[in-house]
Amino acid sequence: MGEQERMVEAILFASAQPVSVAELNGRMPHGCDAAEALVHLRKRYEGRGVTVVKVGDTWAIRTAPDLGFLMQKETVETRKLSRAAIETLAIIAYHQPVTRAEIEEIRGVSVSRGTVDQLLELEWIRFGRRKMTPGRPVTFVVTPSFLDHFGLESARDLPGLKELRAAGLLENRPPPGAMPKMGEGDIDDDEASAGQSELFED
Amino acid sequence: MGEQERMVEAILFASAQPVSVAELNGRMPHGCDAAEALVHLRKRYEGRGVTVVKVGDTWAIRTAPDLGFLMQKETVETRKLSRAAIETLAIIAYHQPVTRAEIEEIRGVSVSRGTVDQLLELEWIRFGRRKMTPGRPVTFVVTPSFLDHFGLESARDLPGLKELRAAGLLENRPPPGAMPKMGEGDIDDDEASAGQSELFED
Amino acid sequence: MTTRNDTLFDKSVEDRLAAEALIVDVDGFEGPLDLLLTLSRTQKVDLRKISVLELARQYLSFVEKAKELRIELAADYLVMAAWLAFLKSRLLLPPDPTEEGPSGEELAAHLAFQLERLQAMRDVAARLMARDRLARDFFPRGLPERMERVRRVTYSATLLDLMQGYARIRTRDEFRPFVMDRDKVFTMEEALDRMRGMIGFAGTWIDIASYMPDGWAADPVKWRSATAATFAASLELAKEGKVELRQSDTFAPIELRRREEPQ
Repeated sequence: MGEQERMVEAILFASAQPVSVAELNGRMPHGCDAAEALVHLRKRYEGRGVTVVKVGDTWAIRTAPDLGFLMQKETVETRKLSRAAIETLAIIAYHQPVTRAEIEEIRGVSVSRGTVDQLLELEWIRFGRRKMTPGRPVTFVVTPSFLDHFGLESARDLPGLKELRAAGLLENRPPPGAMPKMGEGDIDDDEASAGQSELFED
Repeated sequence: MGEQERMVEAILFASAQPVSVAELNGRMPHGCDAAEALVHLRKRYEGRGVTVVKVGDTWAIRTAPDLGFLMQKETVETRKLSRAAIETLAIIAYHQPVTRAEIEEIRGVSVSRGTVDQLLELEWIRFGRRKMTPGRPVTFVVTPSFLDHFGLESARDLPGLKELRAAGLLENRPPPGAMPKMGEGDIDDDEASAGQSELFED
Repeated sequence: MTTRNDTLFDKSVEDRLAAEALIVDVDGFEGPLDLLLTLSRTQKVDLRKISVLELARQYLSFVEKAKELRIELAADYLVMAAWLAFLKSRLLLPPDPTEEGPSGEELAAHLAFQLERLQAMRDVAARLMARDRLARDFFPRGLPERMERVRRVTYSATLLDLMQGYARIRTRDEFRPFVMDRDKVFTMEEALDRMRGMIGFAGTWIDIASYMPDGWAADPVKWRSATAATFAASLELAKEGKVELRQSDTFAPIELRRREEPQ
């Protein structure tokens, strides 16, 4: 390997910026021909892990394009689905095919575009047929991959409200009767528990 | 040129820091053998403008030292080290793992906090294991950064190490009887040399 | 020994200057060992063959001269001087077999070892610093490529999450916002309103219990609240100067009468 090629190689390697031929010549001893050395160097790096590339009027050493994957590190992060997304998904699963307006009516709040997009992206919901109502709104339905993920044969297998309650899934809300009351200390025990059990009845 | 050699080449070129074989293997596709590719790559870069160097357990590409004159622009002005810092560094490198008391015994003066701090800040030394002597004093050892900075493959390649050892100058010779205490010389000989050989061996 | 003495007394001008420079330059020496090493170099011999006796003599004369020049010497210089004086005596006197401890030769050998080791460390330190160094003689990659972190996020939700979410929505109507239950509370304002309309007729003493709202006496909770409110309202009216209050005895009924407007 020629001495001039070595020099160009070292400069291109160590420089923080791509280097022009003029600068190469300026840094190399008098009488050197950086342009020629570059031609040789470029050829030497052909097909290698790194290549000598021209960037505008300047030169640099870069990773070979096909090895870009080595410079990436994939990290997988698992996040819990947001409450809004879960509720939206649940409504679609229980009420499909359902329009956005219907989802909003059931949830009592508007459904953000991001939430629907996220569920679409996860491929847990898809667009269903348009409703035959004025404006012909689009509907949403759950997908086979939704059923797959949640281990369901069909959306009809989702437990109903009564079953949810029987399974104790509704117990963790604060019953209204448990609110602190003025003069609570005076209420005798029987009365309090009577009021409570009433609330827990179907 | 083998595909694995290309990959190692690309990764080493892309990093300013030395890269371990484990990391190379981790970044390359499953089943690759970075260690073998490194052997070939190192040979390929012999006599070139940049070379493949071993730094402790890691590998890096560095410009050839004889081309340093081309790099005025890249040269980083390092703070001049004091005589005390230089001597302390040398003592740590040649006697590691070494306690502060041992350094003081060798230099005949107390080691100022600033000197050790400066070397720690440069990341040329770090704390090693505590010595199994009374008080369990901390020890100092040199770091991979130290090796990288001084172009050493390992601490075994320190200049003059063999001669010093042959001359018995790296021994921890306890002072006979009542020497004035310039630091404490009461280190267990076996322990000290055992610790040392451990660091200097493969 | 004699030859060394001779060299010491036949010192050239240059050596003499150097010796004086040593004295003035105490601060420049990093401790007694450093000074000893410098002195031993002036003997221009291999450190392993150094005459410790001669070295001790030079050191002691240095300390003496420093004293004459009233140069402040650090304590460790003086400790070293004392120790060297002791060493010198041991080296000069024939060994006393009854005396314990290391011989003068052993002590001298160790000092020579210390000096040689310090010199060796200085030599290798210089060699180390003279090596090709990173970012000065050889260089790392100037344009390192960052490892790109590609983050892939997967979302997880369980059937339980889904069902709980649905249950939450469907049972929302059963919830009601938190409000104070006030139906069993009779406020002082209510009592005041009620009483203001009635005191105009209270020309004679009347038990304030008769001002209690209708229908509040049956429920003990309501009764307690209404009593408290009525009593507080009575006090308020008394404060305003609208009524007078009296109580004949502890726990006796509290009576109220309209106060005549001051003439």
